[in-house]
Amino acid sequence: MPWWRNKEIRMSAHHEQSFLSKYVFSLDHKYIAKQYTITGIVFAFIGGLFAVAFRMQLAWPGMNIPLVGVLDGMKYNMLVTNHAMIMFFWAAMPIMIAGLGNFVIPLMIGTDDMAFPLLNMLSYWIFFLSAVVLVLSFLMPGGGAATGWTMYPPLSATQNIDPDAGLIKNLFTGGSLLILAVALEFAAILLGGINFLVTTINMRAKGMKLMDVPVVIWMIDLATVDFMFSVGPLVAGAVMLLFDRIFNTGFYDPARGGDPILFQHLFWFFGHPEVYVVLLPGLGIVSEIIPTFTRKPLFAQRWIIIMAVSSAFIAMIVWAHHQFVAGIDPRMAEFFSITTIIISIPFAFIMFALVASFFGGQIEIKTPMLWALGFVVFFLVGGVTGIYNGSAGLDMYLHDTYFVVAHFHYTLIPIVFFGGMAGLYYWFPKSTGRMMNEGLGKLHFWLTALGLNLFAFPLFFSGLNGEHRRIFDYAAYQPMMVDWIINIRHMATIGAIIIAAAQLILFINIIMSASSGEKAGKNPWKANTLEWVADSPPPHGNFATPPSCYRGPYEYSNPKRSGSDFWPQNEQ
Amino acid sequence: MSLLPEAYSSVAPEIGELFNLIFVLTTVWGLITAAALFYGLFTSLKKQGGKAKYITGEDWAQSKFIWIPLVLVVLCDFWIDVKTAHVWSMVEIVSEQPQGDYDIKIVGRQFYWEFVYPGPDGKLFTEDDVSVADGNDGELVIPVGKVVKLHLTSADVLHSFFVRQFGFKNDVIPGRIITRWVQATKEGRIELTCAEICGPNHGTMRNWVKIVSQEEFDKFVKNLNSGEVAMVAQ
Amino acid sequence: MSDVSIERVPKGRLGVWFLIAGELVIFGGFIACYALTRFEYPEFGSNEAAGALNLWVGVINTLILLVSNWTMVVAHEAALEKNLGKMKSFMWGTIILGLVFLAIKLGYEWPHDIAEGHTISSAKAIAGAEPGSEVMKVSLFWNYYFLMTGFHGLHIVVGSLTIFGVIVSTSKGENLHRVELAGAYWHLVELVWVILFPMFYLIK
Amino acid sequence: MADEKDYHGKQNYVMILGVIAVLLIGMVGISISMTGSNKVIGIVVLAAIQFYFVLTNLMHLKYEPALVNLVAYLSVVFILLWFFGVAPDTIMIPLTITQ
Repeated sequence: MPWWRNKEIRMSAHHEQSFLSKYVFSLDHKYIAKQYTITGIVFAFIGGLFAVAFRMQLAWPGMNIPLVGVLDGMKYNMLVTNHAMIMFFWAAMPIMIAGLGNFVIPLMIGTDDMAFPLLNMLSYWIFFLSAVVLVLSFLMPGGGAATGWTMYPPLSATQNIDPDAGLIKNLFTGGSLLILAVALEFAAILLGGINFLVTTINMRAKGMKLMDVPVVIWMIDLATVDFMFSVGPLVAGAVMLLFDRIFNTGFYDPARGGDPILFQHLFWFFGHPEVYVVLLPGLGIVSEIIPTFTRKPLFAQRWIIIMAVSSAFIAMIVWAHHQFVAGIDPRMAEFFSITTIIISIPFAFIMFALVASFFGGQIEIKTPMLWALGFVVFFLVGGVTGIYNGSAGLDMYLHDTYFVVAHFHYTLIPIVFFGGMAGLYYWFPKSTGRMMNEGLGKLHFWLTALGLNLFAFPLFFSGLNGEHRRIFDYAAYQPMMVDWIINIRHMATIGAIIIAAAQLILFINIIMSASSGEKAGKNPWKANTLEWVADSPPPHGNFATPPSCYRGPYEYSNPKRSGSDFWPQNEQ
Repeated sequence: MSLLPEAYSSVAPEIGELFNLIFVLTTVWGLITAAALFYGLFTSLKKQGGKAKYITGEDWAQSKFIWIPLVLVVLCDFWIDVKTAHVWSMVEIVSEQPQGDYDIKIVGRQFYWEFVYPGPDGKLFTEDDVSVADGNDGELVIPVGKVVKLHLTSADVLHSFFVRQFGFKNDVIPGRIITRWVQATKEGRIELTCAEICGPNHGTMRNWVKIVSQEEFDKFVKNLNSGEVAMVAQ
Repeated sequence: MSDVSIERVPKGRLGVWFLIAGELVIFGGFIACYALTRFEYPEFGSNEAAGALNLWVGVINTLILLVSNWTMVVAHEAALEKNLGKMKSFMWGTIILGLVFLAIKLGYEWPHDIAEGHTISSAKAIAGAEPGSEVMKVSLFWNYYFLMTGFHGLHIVVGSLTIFGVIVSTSKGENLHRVELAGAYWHLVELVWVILFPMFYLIK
Repeated sequence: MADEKDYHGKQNYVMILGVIAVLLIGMVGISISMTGSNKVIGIVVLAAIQFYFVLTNLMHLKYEPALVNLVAYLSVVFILLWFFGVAPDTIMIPLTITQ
């Protein structure tokens, strides 16, 4: 039988692996996690450069931007579209779901690998294929898709399309290939998600009850469930959009009885849960880190999980708040406005609980904790500004203005960037066996935080003044050319540049620490969860002897425990 | 000073009130949470030989500190919901819209706005409608103080009819006619923009709304019907 | 570290059920879109659209698919009895019936429709037609018809390949549980068809 | 899988298929004889029963634990949610074409 079928061979730490089967077509969840994360970081950098490019165009219209040249409307739209696409589907998803999940789930539930290692490898290589298709889509005649990341038809169904050109020629256009790439990416994450859920349900260490499962794994699995149940309509809608492009069908063409609004519903039924798909793992990371560095239990852990479950469900019935002004039925809009405001309740609870976790602790602000604090503070800003957009009556005015841009950058950057960085600095010792440099890490944090606020906060005000999105040159709009708004554009651009530049520190830090950082023991942070029982880096097969679990993950400073202030899950 | 632009329509002040309500509530809550966070952070930093308290937050004595604020948050949400429903239904729900004094059809096109006024018969959606497109004196002219029904539609892709000072926007969608209403409260010349990405020249798709007195408006309509404004072919 | 969870679900079965749920949502998206459009346009029931489909061929195809599902469950029972010969022959029967279904759909129905000028790329059919006219809506019906039956056919191909893979991998009598997993996927095809068939053939 | 054998009870598949076939014939009969909305309703109801039968009996959902049932039915529930969320503004708004 093939070698991967044989659990004994697969899991024995000593069996010989060829270079290919160890690093390229690896079945080991840790290597697959690294593959996903590195791919994600590379694409995040590309997307970030796109953002810097069009921010420079906004601040200094008509300037000759390095590597891109002078932008026109088409190129600008293309950069905006693909910035969002890359950041969501090729940076946030692989890092927050696939990379994080693949690394922590088997380690934290004390098992040797994923339930279906082959499926896991397949998932990564499908994802890689999707990334290749994405890059191809930039090189097509007429350039990449320039329809906004929401791909609203009829524009997206007709751009760069010649109805008489035939299937192949229309398939090899930016828009079609982008849709194809997104569909492939969904397939990859779906396979990975099945793997996560089965692993968590079936392969937990002996004695680990559901409430002993660390919150981060709850969050990742909830995110996966949301993804699995919401992605279907968009896959259907994307196929229909692709057919509109290559087969000249009329699903979204009003002249033929099709309906553009249909696509918006298909898109946002996925598109809104998608936000929670990346948000929940970020919250999970933070709720791992805060107990570790405050040395006290997570406040109301059980209720945090319950609230997360309820928010994951409510997230499925708020999608149309992205369409308040899209001409949907006003009565439905009122319903969706109410559900949207309701969803603030579970997240208010979780934020309060995280804050309450600080009180009476022994807080040690190491780099991961610093990033976690950044997450909590800045996500607070993003969270409260969500109310403005959730209220239909006000969204009539704010929709598609820079207020929305500022809002979702204040949510997504803390979630994906700060949360992800917290996780990176927290689990880097486990995955490489070496500590990261504290000083560089803190510098990285402060520069990024400065960049974020310089970039996003002023945009609230220009947005409130009615500055609308996706305009590549405001020269035509006299009310938008007053001095203070121009200054805001400059500030935002400088902030974006600072964020991009600050990441060089991260690269230096990773390379330095991975090669010559100080050795990390098994448990550098004195944490409870099971991954710290394994060696760092964990060998192939993770644990010498399968650990068994005796208590919840956050038993810090438990008076019953004499001696140390932490009580690993696997100790009697 | 208000963060929102000057109000030119009867609904804009209502939207401004809604904004102020949400602004106050969210700012207060955000500040309270942040203050609590930093207080908790700085009062419980690591001390030599200190020991953290073992607080699980499972029993009421501890968890009331977040349950009670949560209930208050729910009340605030309810407040916002009520106010939102009021503003929203006033602007959007057709059955609650006031009677219109004048009808104008607005067609979004790549990349300009076309305004269709009723012809001599004074009714819209008839043969003799007069179409005024961008280019030749193509501004949207409406009378001050009158309820004007805007019938929004598109000829090609999605656009979005957005006048900042009116306080609302609405996508214009091919295949549908969406009716909104506006009652201008003062005369002036304000900007009309497209707020939904509609192609490469989306950035240049703009026009003006000219709010004029009733007399001027009547004159304008007379010119239209006498054909002094060039008709634009379909 | 057992492969069986506290809920006593083997991991393979759990994975297949998650996969089925995902597939159901995708098909559900198509079906919901079609249903919404169908309710909007009575034209879909006209003799040019749904009326033009050959009801009886559809019925025959449905019965074929039904029988193929029966052979699959019998194969599963045989697998439980470790009766390899019976199991294998019935799985082959399933594959063959699936291919017959495809042959009828691709070999007879589609060419027949296309010969009548109903193609997925409706450029010819709607040439010069009035926007929003009946011709246009009829062409939209055919877009949906070819899209969804094609997607369903794709799943029949995948299911057949899966069953073939199971036949190969169970040839020596090991991992027999895969028979039921492949079966569950095959029943998904039937599950979708019991919705597609009335939608296209019966509601005229 | 050790517990594979005692996982399912025996069931009479011929009868199940008979039921589905009868429902099929019923649907065809309705579509030929009836007209208008009762036709649609009747067909939809019968199709739903068929759907349920295939799901529970052929796919052995009735032997699966609550978790699997939840997963299977949630997918249907969410699609219905989507359908009824969208229905008001696709069905009830007539399309008018502007050239």
